[in-house]
Amino acid sequence: MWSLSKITDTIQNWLNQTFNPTWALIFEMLIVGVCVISLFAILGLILVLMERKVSAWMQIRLGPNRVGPKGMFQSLADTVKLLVKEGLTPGGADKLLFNLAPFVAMIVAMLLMAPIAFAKDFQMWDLNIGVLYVSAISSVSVIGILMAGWASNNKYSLLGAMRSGAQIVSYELSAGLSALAIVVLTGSLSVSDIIYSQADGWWIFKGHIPAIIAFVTFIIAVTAETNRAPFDLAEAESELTAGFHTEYSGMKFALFFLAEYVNVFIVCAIGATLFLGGWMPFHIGNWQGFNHVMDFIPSSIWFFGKTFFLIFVIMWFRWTFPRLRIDQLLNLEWKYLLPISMINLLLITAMAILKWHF
Amino acid sequence: MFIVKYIKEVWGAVRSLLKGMRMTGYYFTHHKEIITQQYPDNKAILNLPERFKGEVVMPHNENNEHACTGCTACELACPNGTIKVITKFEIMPDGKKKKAIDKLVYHLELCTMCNLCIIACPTDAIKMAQTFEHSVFDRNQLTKILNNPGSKIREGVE
Amino acid sequence: MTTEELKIKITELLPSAAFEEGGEWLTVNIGSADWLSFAKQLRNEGSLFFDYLFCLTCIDWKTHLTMVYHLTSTLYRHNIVIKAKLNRDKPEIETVSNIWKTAEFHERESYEMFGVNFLNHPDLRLLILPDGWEGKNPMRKDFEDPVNMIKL
Amino acid sequence: MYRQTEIIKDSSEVSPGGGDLEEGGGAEFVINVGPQHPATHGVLHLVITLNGETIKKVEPHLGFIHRSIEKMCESLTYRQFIYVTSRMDYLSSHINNHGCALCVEKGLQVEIPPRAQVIRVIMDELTRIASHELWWGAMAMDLGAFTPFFHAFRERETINDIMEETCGARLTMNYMVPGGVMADIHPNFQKRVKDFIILFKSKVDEYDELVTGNVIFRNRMKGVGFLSKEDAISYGCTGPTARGSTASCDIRKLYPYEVYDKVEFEEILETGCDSFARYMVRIRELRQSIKIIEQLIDNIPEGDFQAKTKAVLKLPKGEFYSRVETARGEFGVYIVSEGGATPYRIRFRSPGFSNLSALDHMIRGGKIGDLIAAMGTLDLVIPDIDR
Repeated sequence: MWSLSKITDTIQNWLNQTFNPTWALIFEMLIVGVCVISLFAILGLILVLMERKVSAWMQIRLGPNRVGPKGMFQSLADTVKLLVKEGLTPGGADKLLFNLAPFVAMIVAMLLMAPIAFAKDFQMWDLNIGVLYVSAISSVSVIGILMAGWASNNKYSLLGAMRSGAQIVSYELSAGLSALAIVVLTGSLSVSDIIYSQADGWWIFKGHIPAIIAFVTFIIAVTAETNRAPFDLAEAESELTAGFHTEYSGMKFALFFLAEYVNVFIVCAIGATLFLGGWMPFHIGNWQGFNHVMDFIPSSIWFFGKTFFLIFVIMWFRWTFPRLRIDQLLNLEWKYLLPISMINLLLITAMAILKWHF
Repeated sequence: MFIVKYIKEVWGAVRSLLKGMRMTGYYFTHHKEIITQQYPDNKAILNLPERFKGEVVMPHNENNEHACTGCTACELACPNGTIKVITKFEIMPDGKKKKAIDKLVYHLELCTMCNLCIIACPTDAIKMAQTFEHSVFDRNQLTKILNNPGSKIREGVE
Repeated sequence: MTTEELKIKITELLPSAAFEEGGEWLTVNIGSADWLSFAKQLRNEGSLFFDYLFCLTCIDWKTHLTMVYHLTSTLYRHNIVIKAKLNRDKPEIETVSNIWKTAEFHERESYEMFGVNFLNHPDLRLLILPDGWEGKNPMRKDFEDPVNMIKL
Repeated sequence: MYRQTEIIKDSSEVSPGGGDLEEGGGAEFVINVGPQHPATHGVLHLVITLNGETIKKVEPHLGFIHRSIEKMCESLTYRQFIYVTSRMDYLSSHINNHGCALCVEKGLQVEIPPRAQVIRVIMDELTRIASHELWWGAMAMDLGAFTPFFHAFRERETINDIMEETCGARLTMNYMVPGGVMADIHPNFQKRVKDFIILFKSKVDEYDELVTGNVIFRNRMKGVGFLSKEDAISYGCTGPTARGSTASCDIRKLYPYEVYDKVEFEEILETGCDSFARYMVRIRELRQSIKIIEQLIDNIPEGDFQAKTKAVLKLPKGEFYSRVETARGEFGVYIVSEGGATPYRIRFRSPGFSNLSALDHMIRGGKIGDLIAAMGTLDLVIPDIDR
C-alpha cells in the first residue's frame, strides 16, 4: 500500500545520495516551502468554495454553480479577479505597516503548518514541544490584525483591531487550557507522541466526559481565535463594515482572506490531532480485526476527513448564530469558558493520576 | 443553589444553540427545499401573470389598425408626463376632417407602471404588456412610439 | 371628553381661542403668543392630558403661515387640532419640544421647509436639506427650483 | 439664515486614536455610520459620538433620499397622488395607498363597497406580513446571522407572487384607488392565499427555533434600547416600537377603519420596553395578521370592487385627516383642500420619522452592537423617514 511517508523517504534518500548533506537539506527545505505555499493556495480555493456551498445549502440556495462543473472553479475565478484588482493604499495610512500586515497574517499561518502531521510519518517538523509551539505562534496573529487596523487610518478598522486584540488574547487562555488537558493525559507536548498515544482509541472517547468538555471548549475558543462568526467582532460587517480590513482591496485583501481560512484549517487540524487522533484510524481497544480493517484506509484520508469535519462544524456555527456583543464575548470567556476549562483540567489531571481513563 | 443555576443556564443556552443548528442542518441535507430560480435558464417556463405591469403597448390587429382615438385621456391621467399624444387631422373620403393620432409617444424611462392610463382609456386602445427586460444601451431607445407606422384607427371606434 | 366638553374646557383655559367648524375634530385657532402656556395646560391639565402630538406641520397660505398641531390623549382618546397664525415674513413661535419630545424633529423639519423660527428650540439646525442650503424654503408656495423641479 | 450643521471631520483629518479613548479624555471619537453602511438599510446617516465602544450621542442626518413628496403631491390630482405614496414606505405600500385613499374618500363622502373593504384589509395584512418578514430577516442579518434572511424571503416571495397575480406588481402595487380597488381579485387569489396560510403556519415556528430562542440573540436584545412608555408616547413612537413599551397605539383597534371592527384580533402589547419586546411584538403580530386573513378570506362579499366616482375628483374646501396602521406604525394623511382638483397642501405623518427621533434617547450608554440591535428593531425604512 502506498503511503506519503514512503514518497518522502525516497526523495530524501535520493537527495542525500546525490548531494552533500547541506545541499540536501536546502533542497528539502525548498521542496517543503513550495509544498506549503501550494497547499495554502489549494486550501484557500477549496475552503472558500466549501464555505460558499455550505452557506448556500443552509440558506436554501444553490450557491456558486456557473464557473466550471457545479461551480467548482468559482473560487479560482475570484482569485483571478482579486489578482487583477488594484490594491489601494489610503492616503493617511502608515504605508509600511499597512502593506506589511497581510504578510504578517500570512506568515503566521504558514509557521503554524510546521508541526502538523498530515499522515503517518508525514510531518514537516516533529519538534518535541509541538503543542506549545502552536499556541505560542498562533497568538502572534493578533499582531497582524492590530497592524492592519492601526495602519489603515480608519476608525472602523481601529475599533475592529482593538476588539480583535481583546478577543484573541482572552480566548488563547481557554484554547490553551483545553489543549493542556490532552497534554496531561499524554504526558508529552510532541504532536507525534500525542497521536501515537491514541492508537487504542481517540482521546475524546478515552477521556470520558471531561475530554468531551475540553473538546467543546476548544472548538468554541478556536472559533473565537480565528475571528469566525459568531465571534467575528473584528470584522462585524453590519457594525464596522469590514472591521480591520475595511481599507484593503485586491491581493492584500485576498491574503487576509486566505490567512483566515488557513487558520481555520490549522486550528481544526490541531483539534483533530489532539482529540480525534490526527491521522490515527478509528481503533477500538483490543479489537484487532476491526482495527486492522480500519488501517486499510490511508492515514492522510483519516486526517483530512477529521479536519474537514471540524471545519464543517465551524462553518455550521457561522451560518446559524448571530454575532455576540463585545462585552458578552468577554463575559463568555471569563465567566464561562475559563472556569469550566480550569475545573475540567483539574478533573483530567486527577483522572490521569488515578489512571481512570482507558 | 448557585451551581445548579449555573449549570442549568449553560445547558439551556447550549440547547437553544443546538436547536438552531438542527434547523440549518436540516436544510443543509434537504436539497429539495432549495427555492432558487435560475433566471436566464428558466425563461422558457417563466410565466408572468396576465395582469403584470411591464410596459404600455398598443395592440394592433392584422390590418395594422388600433383603437386609439387620440382623446388624450391617458396623457391627462399620467402623473409623470410619460405619454404624449401628437394628433393630426385626417381627411376622410367624404371630405370631412377627422382627428387621429399621428404619434403616441411613450417614455418608458419615466413610467412607474401605475396603470392609471390603462384605466383612463375609453376605448381600451392601450394595455400593459408582460415584458420586463427593459435595459438598453442608450436611453433614447426607451422613448417609444406606440402606434405602428402607417397604422389607422379601427372601424367603428369612436 | 366629547367635543362639546372640550370646547367648554378650552374656553375656560384660553378665552381668546376661536373655534373652527367643519373639521372632523375640534379645531382651535389661537394666537401664536399664547401657544406655549396653552400647550403646557393641554399637556398637564388632568382632564385634558393631551400627551401625544401625532402631527405637527405648517401650511403656507401665501398671505400668512399656519402652524397645525394634532394632539390626542392616550388616556381619554380625544383629539384636538390647534392652529396658530404666523406672520409670513417673520414667522416665529415658541417650541413645544420640551413638552412633546417628538416635536423636536418635526419642528426642525418645519424650520427648514417653511422657515418657521422656533424660539428656544434646543437644536434648530437643518435636518433634511443638505448642509449649507441657501435660498428659499422649499415647501413654501413661491419656491422655484429651476434645476431639480420638473414642471409637467 | 440657517445655522450650519457642524461639519464632521472625515477620518483622513483625524488620526486614528487621536482622541483619548479614556473617560474624561480630551477629544471624542466620532464615527459616521452611513450614509452607506450595511446596517442602516439605505441612506441613513448617523453621527455617533463614542467613548471607547460606549455610545455618548447619536445624531441622525437625514435627507439623502428626500424627494419632497408632499410638494410633488400638490401638483398631482387626487387620483394620481396615491401612487407616489408607495414610494415612501415601500414595504407597506398597500397600506400607505390605503391611507391616502381613505382620506380622499373622507372628503368625497363616498361609501366603499363591502367587497372592496374586505379586499383592502386582506391586502393590508398580507403587506404587513411581507414587511415583517423582511424586517425579521434584515434584523437577524444586522445581528450577524445570515441564514434567517433567506428563510424569511421564502415566505415573502409567496406573498409577492400573490400580489403580482392580483395587482400586477410585486412591491409598488398602486392597487388602491379612491372608492375601492383598481381591479377585482384574481380568480386564483383565494386559493393561493389559503395555500400561503398553510405554508406560513408550518414555517413560522422555524423562526422561533432559529432566532427567537437562540441564547446569543436573546442576550443581544434583552435590556437593549430601553424606551419607557412615557417616552414612547412623548417621542411620538407608534406601531411595534410603542407597543413594545406597553403603549397601546394600534389604529386598527382604536380608530377602526374598513372592516377591522368586525374581525377578531388582539392588539399585541409587550411589557419589556426593550429591543426584545419590540421583536416579540412583531413576531406575534405575524400570527395576528394571519388570523385576520383567515377570517376574511372565505367571506369576501359579492358586489362591486369599486364605488362609482366622478372622472375628476374634487374635494370640498376643508381639511381631512386619516390614519392607518402600517407595519411600522401610525401613518397619517392630512389633506388641506381649496376645492380644486389637486390638494392645496398634503402632509404625510410617517411613522419612521418619529420612531427614529427616539433612537438617540434609547441608545445612550449602549455599545455599538446595541445601536445596531436597537436600530434593527425600530425597523427603519429610509424613504419613509425622508419622504
